[in-house]
Amino acid sequence: MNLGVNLPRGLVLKNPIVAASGTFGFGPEYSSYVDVDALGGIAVKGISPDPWPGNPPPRVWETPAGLLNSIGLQNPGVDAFIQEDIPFLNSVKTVVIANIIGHTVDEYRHVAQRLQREPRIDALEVNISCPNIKEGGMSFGSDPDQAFAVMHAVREVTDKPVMVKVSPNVAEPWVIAQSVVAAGADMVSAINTVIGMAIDLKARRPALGGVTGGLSGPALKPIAVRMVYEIARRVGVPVIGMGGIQSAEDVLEFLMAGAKAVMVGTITFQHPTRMVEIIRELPSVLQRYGFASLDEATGAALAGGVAL
Amino acid sequence: MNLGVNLPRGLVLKNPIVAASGTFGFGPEYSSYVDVDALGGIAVKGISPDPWPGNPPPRVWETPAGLLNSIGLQNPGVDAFIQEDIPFLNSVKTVVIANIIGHTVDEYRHVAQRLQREPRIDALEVNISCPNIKEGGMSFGSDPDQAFAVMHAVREVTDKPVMVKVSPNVAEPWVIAQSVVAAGADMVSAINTVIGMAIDLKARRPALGGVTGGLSGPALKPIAVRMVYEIARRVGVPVIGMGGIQSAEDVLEFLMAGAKAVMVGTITFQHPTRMVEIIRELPSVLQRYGFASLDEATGAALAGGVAL
Amino acid sequence: MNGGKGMHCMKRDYDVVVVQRRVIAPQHVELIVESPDLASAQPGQFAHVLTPGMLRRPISFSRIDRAHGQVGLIVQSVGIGTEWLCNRQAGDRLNVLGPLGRGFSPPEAGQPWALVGGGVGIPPLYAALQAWQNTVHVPQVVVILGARAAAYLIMADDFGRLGVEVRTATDDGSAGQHGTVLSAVTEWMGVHREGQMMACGPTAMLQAVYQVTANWSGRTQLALEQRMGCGIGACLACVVATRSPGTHGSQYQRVCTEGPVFDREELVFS
Amino acid sequence: MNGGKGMHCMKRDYDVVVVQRRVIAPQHVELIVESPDLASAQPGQFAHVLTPGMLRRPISFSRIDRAHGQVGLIVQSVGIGTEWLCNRQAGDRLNVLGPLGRGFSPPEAGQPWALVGGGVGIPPLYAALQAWQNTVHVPQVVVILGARAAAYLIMADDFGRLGVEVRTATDDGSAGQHGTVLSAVTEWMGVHREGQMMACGPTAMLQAVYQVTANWSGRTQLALEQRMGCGIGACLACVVATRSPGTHGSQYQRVCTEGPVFDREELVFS
Ligand SMILES: Cc1cc2nc3c(=O)[nH]c(=O)nc-3n(C[C@H](O)[C@H](O)[C@H](O)COP(=O)(O)OP(=O)(O)OC[C@H]3O[C@@H](n4cnc5c(N)ncnc54)[C@H](O)[C@@H]3O)c2cc1C
Ligand SMILES: Cc1cc2nc3c(=O)[nH]c(=O)nc-3n(C[C@H](O)[C@H](O)[C@H](O)COP(=O)(O)OP(=O)(O)OC[C@H]3O[C@@H](n4cnc5c(N)ncnc54)[C@H](O)[C@@H]3O)c2cc1C
Ligand SMILES: Cc1cc2nc3c(=O)[nH]c(=O)nc-3n(C[C@H](O)[C@H](O)[C@H](O)COP(=O)(O)O)c2cc1C
Ligand SMILES: Cc1cc2nc3c(=O)[nH]c(=O)nc-3n(C[C@H](O)[C@H](O)[C@H](O)COP(=O)(O)O)c2cc1C
Ligand code: FES
Ligand code: FES
Repeated sequence: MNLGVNLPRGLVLKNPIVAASGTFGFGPEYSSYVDVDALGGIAVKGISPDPWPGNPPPRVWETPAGLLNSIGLQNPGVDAFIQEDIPFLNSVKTVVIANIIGHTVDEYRHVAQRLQREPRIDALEVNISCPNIKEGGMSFGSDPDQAFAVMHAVREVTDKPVMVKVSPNVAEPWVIAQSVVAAGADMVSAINTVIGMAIDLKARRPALGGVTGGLSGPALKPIAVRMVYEIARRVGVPVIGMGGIQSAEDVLEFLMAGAKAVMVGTITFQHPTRMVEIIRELPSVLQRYGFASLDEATGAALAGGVAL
Repeated sequence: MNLGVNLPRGLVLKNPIVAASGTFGFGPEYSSYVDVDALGGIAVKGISPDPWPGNPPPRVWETPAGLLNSIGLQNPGVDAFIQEDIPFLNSVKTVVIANIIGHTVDEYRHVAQRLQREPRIDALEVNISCPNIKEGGMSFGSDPDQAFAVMHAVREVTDKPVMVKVSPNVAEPWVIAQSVVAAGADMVSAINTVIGMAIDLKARRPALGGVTGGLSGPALKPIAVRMVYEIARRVGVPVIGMGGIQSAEDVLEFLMAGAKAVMVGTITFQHPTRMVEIIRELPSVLQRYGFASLDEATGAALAGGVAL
Repeated sequence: MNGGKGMHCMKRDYDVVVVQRRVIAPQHVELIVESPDLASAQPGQFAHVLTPGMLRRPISFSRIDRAHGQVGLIVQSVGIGTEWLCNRQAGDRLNVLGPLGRGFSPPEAGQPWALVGGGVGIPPLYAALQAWQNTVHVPQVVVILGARAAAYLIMADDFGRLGVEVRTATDDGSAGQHGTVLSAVTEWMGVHREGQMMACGPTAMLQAVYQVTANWSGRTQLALEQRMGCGIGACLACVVATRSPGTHGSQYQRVCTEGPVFDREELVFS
Repeated sequence: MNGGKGMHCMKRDYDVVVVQRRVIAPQHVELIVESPDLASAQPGQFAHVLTPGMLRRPISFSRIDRAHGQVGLIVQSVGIGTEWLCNRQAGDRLNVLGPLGRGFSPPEAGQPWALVGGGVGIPPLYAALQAWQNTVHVPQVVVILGARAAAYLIMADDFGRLGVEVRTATDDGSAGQHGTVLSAVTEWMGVHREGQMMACGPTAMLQAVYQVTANWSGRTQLALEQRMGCGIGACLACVVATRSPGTHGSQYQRVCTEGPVFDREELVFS
């Protein structure tokens, strides 16, 4: 079965399984554990104009079937990324997606502009969950106009394929998705983590150094599937789904809810080779449920009597 | 250890464990499995002015550490409730909380008014997750003004203690909480289920008859703890926390995040007697973590260096 | 505990011991468990069994041996819960709620009786025949069993040993009639204009039985499956559309409480 | 697979077999596992072990027997993952990543050497002594062990059998000095103005060692604990504040990659 996925602006994934941003470092870390070239692509950790320090530890905490993290988007900044990480990425034979972050519209524009000149970067993923420091710290992803402004600025400086990653921490993420598509986004990726919190009973304080954190992992899956479903039937662009994927069946669930491809994050910490196993199993799982191709599966649960 | 909880308008729970609405029927169903009188209270299923039919089955689906439901607030209406269910509830020796629902502000007012005359109903829990049919189907719980209007109408017709149950499906549930407190709510209960979805791969359609459903159970806990934390430090009234509680440790986590009492739902389906076991274990768990009383535990993780 | 409230005779979830395990077909295991409580069940009732999933799993009784305080549970492995159940061994414990629900009404004396079962819907029919064969006098009994293939025609031998007529049908023709139970059912109804039918099996089979019995003047009881939450009537998860209103104000009734067995006239089945 | 990229010698997660299990203290179990790969570890490195939780659990090596291809893992049961590990039996398999991280730098010849351990920080020090006692000539070795109570002074006998001086301290005074390891450490530093220290134990103990060694002119290596995600450097979960920048643009370094062993001068420890 052909697992290739054709996406806008000539972006082609050899299969629909992409490593999710922030869970796969900048590429080299897992490269001795996983055949990176076998993946559909990798999304590297969020990149800002200047280095970001990230949050104080502890930065992870387990919850039932889930993981809270408060990494705080620690990263070395776009210049160090280009100098230190692109050389390794040049040796990787799959799609590389740069996840970009900023505290102002100009910061997003700056990172996109710097990466526009890097042929190794095949696509951009605009992470709009960052706080807007000019507008009182509310995230860019929680206001359709601000999300539009970010995507608009990015579109001005790049002709690479761009996806915007929407946050589930708003009432109607599809409104944000529609807004960034209007601003020129080629794709939407969904979802980022849901804000959560845990208490360290022994320490009598929040379990994470950042107090609250982002929930990922299987616990998130039903929330993510619903968001993908709501977004996919409203935007006319491909949706890259993610949230709690552990198996080829989970991938199929996202496809049937409307995704063209998926990203896989937290489960990689438990099983570094799980993504590769999923790729191997995907054709037979598709067949088992009666699908002859990825395209047949995409959106299959939207059709047939489901009112829009 | 005294487990009693004093709440506004003279409402006293003998312990902080209350059965969550919709998971404990109207009282009699579980009464041969659990010593209902041992509970801090029970919140009965949502009650509307007229009978609501609920959603087509299937109505439940399991997800990792979670449960999706699309019961659709099936209920016999307030008149049948008063006639058929209050007689049994009269035999129960604990607090009874009526969960009230409506499609318009007037419907909420109507149910509150009818129940005002029922001495057996010790408190009301206003469920504002219902769609407002006059305003295009958006839930009352997603707009601070509409939430205010509902609580205001209820307050006009009842002097019973009233809590409003906030929905997590908005960007800032604490804004809704602040709004209903301004409208006269005595307490806030948090949270209701998070909207989610699953696909039945074999059937190639959404797993629930209602297409999307509400996620409950342990998967939800970190989201719920965070909401309780955010609300408790912003409203001056007691918060009743819930979402995924399975153990006395989980109860303590909610208390430390700012709750005065909790509700327990989904786990009862697995273990009908779990609530009673939690009540039995709670004193020793509090002691193990160094708390001499419930009040000491409430909000303990908010103090000490956690920036507001 | 609930002193003074006579209605409160406390039940609760409890542990039962598996005393025997046997593989009866590919992916099908029968567990014999010791429990006088469960053995007080009516045929068609079920146990709500704790597994590692979020919710319990409803399983009917394949045999009810009141004398020895034992029941049988036949489990087909179709997902995480039933797979776990199929791996239980003699000596293991199961935590159960039950017996739950409303089972079959006993057959009426003097009326011919057909038991129509498919897949894991077969076991409760065996329990029914076992319970009433010698206590209710019926002039004629036929058991009509359907399955994918010969290997899945579970309990056919057990029925045989009770000395009743057994007709079988398989989707692939590997045993009995090629096709579904429907033709045997239609044929039997043609011969017996009056009579009583008890059917249990996959929803598609029950819908077909519902259709073909529309103009039949006998009584048809159908034992349904539905996804369940609590299993005891509290959550309203397990409903099925019915003609007369159930409790809780709708045309829905609860499979766990008013069911799993319904008279066909009660149901709105499409 | 990655033909042409010489850097890609593929590691992966793999299964190892538990060949021995012994309870060494209340809630403390030592598992001996067979694995030439793990037995290539440096003292202070760790294995990232799969358990039923969401994440793997980092566990240090208590002994590294390169000759027989075996390592020891001493696990204290403190939560779901370690409880599960403590229940493994001989014959069971564990899935591991590793050996991971940067272990202790070998002691320098000619310098007195103190190994300071608390609780489950003791095992990697034993591995260190075992590895270097006979290969590096140091004029004096002392092992300083602390625990809640006598029963938790794990491996004291093992150290004894290596013929080195062992000083102990317990919080409740049930063995050795009443109190913490601190007074023995201070005393030793008083005698040895130069020298080398390796410390591993609870964060509070390491912070105290960090403080008291502030003006000492010897070298102090501290093996830290931090909550981990990936264990291999990708997620930036496991950081600790350091003086010099790590990778990824901050004053944080990764315990799983740049650590778990850090020179005290590297750390900003409060
Ligand atoms: C009254 C009643 C009696 C039953 N008797 C038997 C029996 O004797 N033997 C037997 O093998 N099976 C029986 N079933 C079906 C059995 O309950 C399901 O096969 C089982 O719950 C599937 O669980 P799972 O974890 O293996 O599958 P999964 O698909 O992993 O289960 C996921 C969820 O769906 C529910 N579910 C899945 N399939 C069904 C179904 N067909 N009916 C109801 N809920 C379902 C599960 O309970 C669980 O909550 C009965 C069902 C009902 C309602
Ligand atoms: C480099 C390193 C080496 C270690 N060596 C040993 C050893 O040899 N023997 C031993 O018994 N323990 C050791 N630990 C501590 C051990 O990893 C934790 O006790 C264990 O992860 C707790 O898991 P749990 O599921 O039992 O506890 P839970 O509290 O249920 O764990 C919840 C989460 O917190 C993490 N966590 C909890 N406590 C710690 C901790 N102290 N350090 C890091 N993560 C933690 C867990 O990994 C898990 O992700 C080491 C830790 C590190 C970082
Ligand atoms: C440790 C960690 C770090 C993450 N960092 C980023 C990030 O830098 N940028 C981003 O867009 N998403 C980030 N995410 C979110 C993931 O890319 C993904 O959206 C989310 O984890 C859900 O997928 P999963 O359940 O498969 O992990 C991070 C997630 C985790 C667990
Ligand atoms: C089957 C089911 C039905 C529910 N019905 C109601 C309801 O009628 N009114 C309401 O306010 N909440 C309802 N809820 C939400 C619960 O009261 C509770 O807020 C939620 O389930 C989270 O708690 P839990 O994780 O302990 O179940 C329902 C939940 C479930 C699982
Ligand atoms: S399963 Fe809860 S009412 Fe039937
Ligand atoms: S645990 Fe992921 S970087 Fe250290």
